[in-house]
Formats: sequence, C-alpha cells, structure tokens
Amino acid sequence: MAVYTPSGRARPHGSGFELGVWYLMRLSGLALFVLALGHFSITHFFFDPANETSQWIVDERWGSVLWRTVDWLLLTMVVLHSFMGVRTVVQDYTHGGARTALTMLLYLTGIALFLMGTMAVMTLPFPVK
Amino acid sequence: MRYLQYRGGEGMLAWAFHRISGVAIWAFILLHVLDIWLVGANRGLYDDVLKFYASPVGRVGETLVGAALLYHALNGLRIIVMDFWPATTVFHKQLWYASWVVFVVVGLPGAYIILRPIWAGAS
Amino acid sequence: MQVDLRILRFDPERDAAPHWESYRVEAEPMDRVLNLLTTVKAEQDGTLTFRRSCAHGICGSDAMLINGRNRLACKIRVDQLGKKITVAPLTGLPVVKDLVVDMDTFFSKYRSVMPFLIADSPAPERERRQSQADRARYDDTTKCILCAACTTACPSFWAQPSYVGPAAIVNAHRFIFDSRDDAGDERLEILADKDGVWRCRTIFNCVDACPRGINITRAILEVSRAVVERSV
Amino acid sequence: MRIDHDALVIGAGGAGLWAALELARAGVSTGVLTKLYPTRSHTGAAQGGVCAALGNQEEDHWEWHMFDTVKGGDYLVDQDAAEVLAHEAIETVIELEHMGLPFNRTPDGKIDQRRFGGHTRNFGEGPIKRACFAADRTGHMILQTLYQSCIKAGVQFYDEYHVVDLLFEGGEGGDGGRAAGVVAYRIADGELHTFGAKAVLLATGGNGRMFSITSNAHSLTGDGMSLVYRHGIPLEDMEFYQFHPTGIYGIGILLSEAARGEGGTLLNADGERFMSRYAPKAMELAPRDMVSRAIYLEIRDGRGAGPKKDYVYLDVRHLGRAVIEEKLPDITEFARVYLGVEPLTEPVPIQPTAHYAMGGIPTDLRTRVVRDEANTVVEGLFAAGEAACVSVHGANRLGTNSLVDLLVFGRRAGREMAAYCRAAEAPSIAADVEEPVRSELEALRTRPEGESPSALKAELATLMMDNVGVFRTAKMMATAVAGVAAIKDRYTRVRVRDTGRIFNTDLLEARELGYLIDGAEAMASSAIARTESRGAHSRDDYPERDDVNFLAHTLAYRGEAGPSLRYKPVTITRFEPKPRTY
Ligand SMILES: Cc1cc2nc3c(=O)[nH]c(=O)nc-3n(C[C@H](O)[C@H](O)[C@H](O)COP(=O)(O)OP(=O)(O)OC[C@H]3O[C@@H](n4cnc5c(N)ncnc54)[C@H](O)[C@@H]3O)c2cc1C
Ligand code: HEM
Ligand code: SF4
Ligand code: F3S
Ligand code: FES
Repeated sequence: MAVYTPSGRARPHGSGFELGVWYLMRLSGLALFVLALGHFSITHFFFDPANETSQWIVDERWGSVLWRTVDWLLLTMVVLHSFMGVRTVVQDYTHGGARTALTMLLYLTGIALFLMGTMAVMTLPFPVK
Repeated sequence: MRYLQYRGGEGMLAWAFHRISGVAIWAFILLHVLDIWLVGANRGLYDDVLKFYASPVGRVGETLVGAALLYHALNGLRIIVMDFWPATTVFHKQLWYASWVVFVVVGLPGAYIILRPIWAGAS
Repeated sequence: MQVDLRILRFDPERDAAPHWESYRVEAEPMDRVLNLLTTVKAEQDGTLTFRRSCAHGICGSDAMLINGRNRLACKIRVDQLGKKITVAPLTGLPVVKDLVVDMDTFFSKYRSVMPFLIADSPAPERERRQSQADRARYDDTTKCILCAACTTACPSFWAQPSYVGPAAIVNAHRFIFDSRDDAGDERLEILADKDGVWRCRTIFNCVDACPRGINITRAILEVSRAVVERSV
Repeated sequence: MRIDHDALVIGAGGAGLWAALELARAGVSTGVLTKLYPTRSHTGAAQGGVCAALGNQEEDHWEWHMFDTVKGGDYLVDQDAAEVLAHEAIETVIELEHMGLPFNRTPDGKIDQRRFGGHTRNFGEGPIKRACFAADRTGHMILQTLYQSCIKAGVQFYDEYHVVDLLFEGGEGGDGGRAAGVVAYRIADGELHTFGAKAVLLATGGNGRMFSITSNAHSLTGDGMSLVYRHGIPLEDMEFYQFHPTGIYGIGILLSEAARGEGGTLLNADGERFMSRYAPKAMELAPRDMVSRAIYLEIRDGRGAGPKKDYVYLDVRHLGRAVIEEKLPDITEFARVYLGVEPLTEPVPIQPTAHYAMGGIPTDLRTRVVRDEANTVVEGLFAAGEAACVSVHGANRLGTNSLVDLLVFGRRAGREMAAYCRAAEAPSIAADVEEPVRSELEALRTRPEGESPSALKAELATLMMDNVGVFRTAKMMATAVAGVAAIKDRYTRVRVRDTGRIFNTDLLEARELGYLIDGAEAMASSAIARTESRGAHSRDDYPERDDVNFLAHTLAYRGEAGPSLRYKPVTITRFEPKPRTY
C-alpha cells in the first residue's frame, strides 16, 4: 500500500499492470463468451465427440483458414484468461516465496501450453484435396 | 477454517462458484490443449482419448465441464455488466437469479443432447 | 424468552486458544445483541470484553460476527436472529481479547487513501458553492462510521490482509466524487495499486454487512471505473 | 512510561479535534488522548444541525442568534460568551465547509438551513431557518470532517488511552497549582503512562449516563468534570441538565428536534397537539425545557398513550416520504429498528430523555479553567465542549447550540493553548506521580469481596432519573442527595470481576462509575440549593424564577461531607432579564 505522508499528499505506488490484467480478463472474457461457448456448442451439440476423430479434425475443421484462425484465437484467449485467472487465485492464497515460485511456474506452463496448442492448430499441413 | 463460519449471501456464492468453475475449466483446458496437441504429435493416442470423451463417464465429465463453463460465462457477463454500469449492483442478486434461469434453459437441453447417446446406444 | 448465547472467548492472559462459551439469557424480542452482552457481563461473567459506546448504531464500536454475519451488536435484534445466537470477533483482524480486535491496521488503511478534502483553489470568503446534484453524487459514502464490518466480511481481505479494503475505498470515493476536491487523481493512483480496487471480486458481503446501508460495491466499482477511464 | 508534549488534548469529540487541529497548524507538539477511537466520540451522534446566522435562507443576524441563546438559557447565560458564540459561529461553520463538510445545499448551492426550537427572527418574532445541516447526520459529518482534517494536519493520536488523573505543579489545581500533564491508562495493556505538558485541554464530553433514560453514549461518564472536581476545582451550574423531549420510548435514543423543525408535531393519547396549551406561538418549536415539561404534564394529567399511559407521540406522517427520507433518514431508521414503528404511517412513541449537561468545568471566554467566583485562572488548564461551562447555555441550551459551542470554543481553546505554550515553561513532574491513581486502580482491581459496580450504576441511574429529572420537588431532591451519598459510600467497596491487565473494561467501567457519582453528587446538591425554577431546573415548591437571589451561577466544590456551594454573578451586557414566553 501507498504510505501516507503527513506533509499532505501520499506517494502513490500504482502500476499499470493490474489495470492491464483487469482489462484483459474482461475483454478476453467477452471474447470467450462467443468463442468458448461457440466451440463447446459446435463440438457437442452439432457434432458428437464420437464422430470427431483426428481425421475429422484435420480434414474438416482445420481444412479452412477461417477455422484455424478461430481455434487459434480461442486458444490465445483461453490461455491468457485462464492463466491470469488462476494467477489471481494463486496470489490470493499464497504468500512470499511460494507465491513467486507458483506464479512463475504458472506463467511457464501457460507459455508451454500456448506453444503446444499453436503447434497443433497452425503447423499441421493442410490436407491435400 | 474460521472463514467457513461466514454466512455469505448470493454475492459470495456467485463468487465462490465463479472461482471454482474457473479453476475447474482451467484444469480441463490443461488436458484439452494437451490432447489437441496429440492430433499433430500422436494421432492414434488422440483417437483413444476421443473414445474416452465419447464414453459414458467422458460424457458426464463433458457435461460438468459444460455446466461450469456456462455458469462461469453467464456470471462473468454479470460481473462485466456491473463493472461497466456500477448502478446495476443494486440488482446484483436479480442478475444472478437471471443467469441461473438462462443456465437452466440452455443447460438442460444441452445436457440432454450430450448425455442421450449413453442410453440411446451411441454408434 | 430464553436465548442461547454462544460467544467465542479468548483471554490472552489465560487461554492458549479461543474457545466457545454458552450462556442462557432472558431477553425480549426487541432487545439487541448488545443488551444480551451487557446482561451477561453484568450478571454472569464480568470478564466478558467487548467495545460499545453509542448503543444506537452510530459510533461503529461494536461490529462483530453474529450468527455468521457481521453486524453491529447494538443494531441487530433478537427477533431477527432467533433463540440461538452466536457471537464471535470480526474475522481477519488480530483478536485482543474476547470480542475486541486490533483496529490499527484498519485505520492506517483508511489514512492511506488521503481521506480529507484537498482543494487547490484559495478558500473563498463564504462557502464553496456546490449544486444539489453534485452534493448527491457522493452522499452514500459520507455515511460511513468506520466500523470495519465491511472489510472484515470480505473474503478477498481474509485472503490478502494487504487489501486496502472496502471501508478505505468508500472513504476515498467520498472525496474523489466531491466536486470541491482536487486530489482525485492521486487517490485513484493509490487505489490502482495491486492492493487497491482490483482486489474487489464483487462478492457483496460488504454491502450485506454495512450497518449504514451503503452500496459499497457500487462505490468500489465507480472508483475502479474512474481508474479505467483515467487510463484511456 | 513517560511521554512529553507541549499540549495535550483529552477527548477527540468535536471540541477536542478542533483544538488539536489549531495546535497542529500552529506547530505545537500535541498529543490527543481519547478513550475511544476518535470517530467513536459522541459528537458523531448529533443529528439535527449546527446554528450560524448565515442568512442563506432568510435575513439573519448574529445579534438575533445571541438574543435567542440568552433568552433560551433563561438569562443565566453569560452574555459576553453568547456574543462570542453567535458571532464566531458564522466563520467556524464556513471554515468547516472549507474543510470539506458535506452540508446539504440550497438550490443555488449554498449551505442549507432549517428551523430549530427557540431560534427566532428579530428578537423573538417568529421561527427562523438558522440550523445548517447535513441530513440528520450533522454531528457525524462534523466529527468525520474534523478527524479528517486532523489526519491531514498530522495530529498525533493516542487512541484508547483512558485518562485517569490530572497532574499539577506547585499545589492542587484548586489552590493555585498549574497544569502539568495527565496520567493515562492504556486500555490495550493496562499500562499507566505519564504525559507531561504545558497545557492540557479537557474536552471529555457530557455525563448523561448518570440517568437511566438517556440519549448519551455509554462512554459519557463525565470523566473530565470529575477529575477537576477531585483536584479542588469547582463544577459550575450542574443542576441544569437538559432533558430532550423526543427520546425513543423506553430506550432514550434521540429523535432529533429536526423532526419538529421540518414540521413534525407532538400528539397526546387523544391525538391533540397539546403544545398549544403551553407555547401557543412557538408550539413544538419552543425550547426543550418547555416541551419536555409539557410532555411530563400531559402524562401526569392522564393524557399519555400506551398501556402505562406514559408516553406521547411524535408525528411526521404529514411531511411526506420525500422530506422524511431525504432530510430525516437516520431517525426514521432508528424508529424502525429500535421500536419497530414505521414513521411514514405511524406516530412514534416518545418520552423525554436525559441529553445534555449545561453545566460543567467553569471557564472564561478564552477557555481557561477558572476556580472561583473571581474567575481566577488555573494556569495551563483549559476546557471546551460539553465538559466545559463557559455558560453560553445558561439554564437551558437551544438545539444546535452545542455543536456551535464545540466549534467556537474548541477553536478558541486550540489558539489559546498555542499562544500559552509559546510563553510557558515546561513543568517539572515528579517520578512517582502515577502512584496515587495506580494504587486506586490496583485496589479496585484486586479487591476480593464486594458488590457489583454494574448493579450500583443501575441504581444510581434510576435514582437520578426519578428524582432529579424534568420536574423536581424538595423531597425528591433530598432523596437524591441522600441516595447519592449512600451510593458513594458503597462505591468504596465495589469489586470488579476481571482482574486481568489486557483490555479490562470491567475495571474501567467501575472507575467511570466513580466519575458519575461525583457528577451526580454535585448535581443533586446544586439543585436542592437553588430555590427557584429556571430553564431546565423546574421545581414545584418554587415555580417562579427568582432573579433577586438566583441570577447567579452555582459553583460546587468537592468536600468530605458533600459539596460546598458558592455563587458567581452572571455577565449581562445587552439583554436585561425578561419573563420568558414563547
Ligand atoms: C443523540 C444526540 C444528538 C445531538 N444532536 C445535537 C444537535 O443536533 N445539535 C447540537 O448542537 N448538539 C447536539 N447534541 C449535543 C452535542 O452533540 C454534544 O454536546 C457534543 O457533541 C459534545 O462534544 P464534545 O466534543 O464535548 O464531546 P464528545 O463528542 O462526547 O467527545 C468526548 C471525547 O472525550 C473522550 N474521553 C472522555 N473521557 C475520557 C477519558 N477519561 N480519557 C480519555 N478520553 C476521554 C472520548 O473518548 C471522546 O473522544 C446531541 C447530543 C446527542 C447525545
Ligand atoms: C466464457 C466466457 C467467460 C467469461 C465471460 C469470463 C469472465 C470472467 C471474468 C469477468 C473474470 C474476472 C472475475 C473477477 O475479477 O472477479 C473471470 C475470472 C476467471 N476466469 Fe473467466 N470467463 C470466461 C471463460 C473462462 C474460461 C474458459 C476459463 C478457463 C479456462 C476461465 C477461467 C477463469 C478463472 C480461473 C478466473 C479467476 C477466478 C477468480 O478470480 O475468482 N474463464 N472470468
Ligand atoms: S462502509 Fe459501512 S461497513 Fe464499512 S466501515 Fe463504513 S459503515 Fe462500516
Ligand atoms: S466483500 Fe469484498 S470483494 Fe468486493 S464487493 Fe465487497 S469488497
Ligand atoms: S455501540 Fe455505537 S455502533 Fe454500536
């Protein structure tokens, strides 16, 4: 917390980071409302997991640039949102060194996951028609 | 824990569910990104995973994930509405009830669709 | 009627840990919990310790955890609680003795948000003018009696005692939205700290606990919106 | 432990806080000691308003305010003091606004004002809007604003330090000694601390807890008054104690006069506006002593309401929801919470409640404590607020005049003390000054047998309520004098049950009972000796005012066999005493 100085005005310690996280959670939340709910609906209501073999994914879904983009956006948003969300939870219930360590671990996992997801969505060759 | 003594109202429940659902979906996302990664890395394994998703246990799990996601999304919207229009906090309980109405209206048919193959005998 | 009163007692000079004690007290439905505590202290156990002063909800001395919610003992009636009543000190502040908690950090957080008017223009001969609408803008948050019921009901504060807490934000709001004040920016800067407004998760326990009926969450969100608007 | 400052302020209500603010602004090293956190002080309970002849709503002059104050006080007011009060009220209220106080506003953005009992235009012609207000939370806003200003100015607070003794150098306070500091008991750990200072201000508030039905906080036990009394300094005009007409029935919580200022009426069991019998012109806005007496008479004559026929009604229903919820929100809530009555649709049961000590520690216009009829000053000792008696309220205080008193004389006290500290030498304090009070407290804490202080306190409160209340007779007051003497004797044998050191409220409550007994003793004895009726002191055997013998202030000195009384003339400058009708 900022320390009150009797001379009159306090010396603020505010940084833009938390504000940024606040924005991020709201904006990515809004995006996910469409992307995540949409994704879940499509994969469960319009299709059924029983039919969604890897072949289907590669042929049908990732056959189009549009779907790859949508999926990659979903991935980006979900990783950002959920990892920053869990960061909040971690920062709420941990203190000191444990907090720093867990937060770092979280960030690393997040990055790793993001890379793996991107690899899957973006690097597979398009099916030859 | 002494904190459990506190009898919170709707707001506290809304938050607790939001937090729990958020972390639950996060945990699922960890798995889910991994399995998608398998599409590129090891297709065979991925198809096995998919079989699990299509199994009765997998379907119940999917339904729970869907419920968590739906609750979290609706309540997330409620939070965002209050964030940008603070005057709506006066109706925070009503907003929460409303989100439950949507939850039920959308969620029940959704659950039915996902779970039906269990007893209908999936292909 | 007879009321079963359970009180979480702790005397640092005698007890290793807090423990529950039960008392049977004769009470009227319109009696308040403070009456019960006073009766126990006068007739059953003089060592029972709690703060009180005004006895009508205006000084903020006797906020405590009553039947699972933060209430002023002098304002919550027996008929609102029933025949079984449990009383414990506020959660999240160090217990000094029985129902008395150490309020120092609470007040230092209050002081940290510059809770005083800073007007840069020289004072006029007469009053500074303020329209009725401008006066109404911050009316709700002028009602705070610094009882700490809100802050100690907040799960976010329990988790992170460094959170400046709803009470301090309410008092910052009181000045940020006062048309006569010129230091809103500095207060917003303070509250944009990681222990500032962002720690509020719109849990609303504070609003439920506030004996003055202040819409605290609204005030907090108005402040965070002001921080956001200032940044764009 | 020993702590030194140049100035000490005892009490952090309105009076103490403003004094502290002036001292801090003057750069004087100051400590504020208070047994409560400052924002818990009872100034925060004041509701209706603070008077100043701002003339924002209609023409007004401070001379009119001064006149109303003098007449309201039944001419026992020291008129030079009333002049200071009415005159400086204006600048202090403006200054409060500059500090940030959120007053209600008129449509053109000025401080809003409303009517209050006894405040009139043109020397008594008709009611005037003079009370500046912030809804019915004026005292709350004053307390908050002053505390905030003190934080801004960097005032040093000692929160939850209970002052238990005053220190003097060169003899007792009553015999020419000079103030040297105080001894305070830190509630958190039971440690005694000696505070040394050149100047000490007593701003410890009133003593309404000596009555069983009272608007006063539990903490209002007259500590400051009692401490000076124990050091040989007299208490002035203690017989004048105000009963506010509209306390919540059975509990005494105040429903502000603002309810009547906004147009609320008083009804008896027959639904009749009985004030027409007692003050046909001013009606419900007559001064408080008159209204309280009127209620008492209605009840006595069988027109009270309820099963015991012992209350009347305050009726605000006709004011409409908007006025009630915007201008009287808190008292509306009090009626709902504490009586279960809905003021929008039901009249509210009320009865007079013990409210305000007009008397107290005698001071001069410069807030210096004086110790005799010649106004001999006790060096270095100051008093302000309800604890003090500069005598701006005389025999009856007008509504809103107490808050003005705090502001005007609190500010004066701060300035006087700052000037005094610049000239004065630091006093020397012996090492063992804590001893007398330490042994008193230890005796209380460790006594193995004895009766319960809380029971004794309840007895005192009932005794005073029944016998030194709105109406007094020689017999009742004699009962009170004897009763208080007996209680005082029993008090030497009370036993506290909490023997701990940490936050021992049991011990402190017992200590406070001692202060209440001192105040009750001075009050009962001063009352029985005043064989006239004036303002709040109203007796059946002497129903008339007696300006020949009693246009004088009572000074009660503590003595072994009960207080001894002396009298001091009233200062009259502009307004000759006249019969008081409204
Ligand atoms: C319910 C109610 C409503 C009122 N409404 C109005 C109104 O509308 N207008 C008006 O003009 N007046 C009103 N009054 C009267 C007025 O509010 C009080 O007379 C005034 O506030 C007294 O202020 P004070 O500064 O003298 O003392 P207080 O505010 O009572 O403060 C006393 C201070 O002294 C401290 N103290 C006491 N003893 C000790 C000790 N031993 N050691 C250390 N500290 C000690 C306390 O902690 C406290 O800080 C009202 C009074 C009541 C009870
Ligand atoms: C679908 C639309 C979604 C919306 C509208 C949404 C909205 C929000 C909002 C507004 C918050 C901030 C809450 C606060 O600060 O109090 C939040 C927190 C969080 N979200 Fe989401 N979210 C969505 C989806 C997701 C998904 C898919 C995940 C997980 C993968 C997720 C995980 C989290 C987590 C872990 C938190 C932190 C919880 C907390 O702080 O208590 N959210 N969400
Ligand atoms: S906002 Fe309400 S609950 Fe919080 S300290 Fe102020 S009065 Fe108490
Ligand atoms: S309870 Fe806490 S999280 Fe916010 S809404 Fe109130 S401050
Ligand atoms: S005793 Fe003052 S708020 Fe309860």
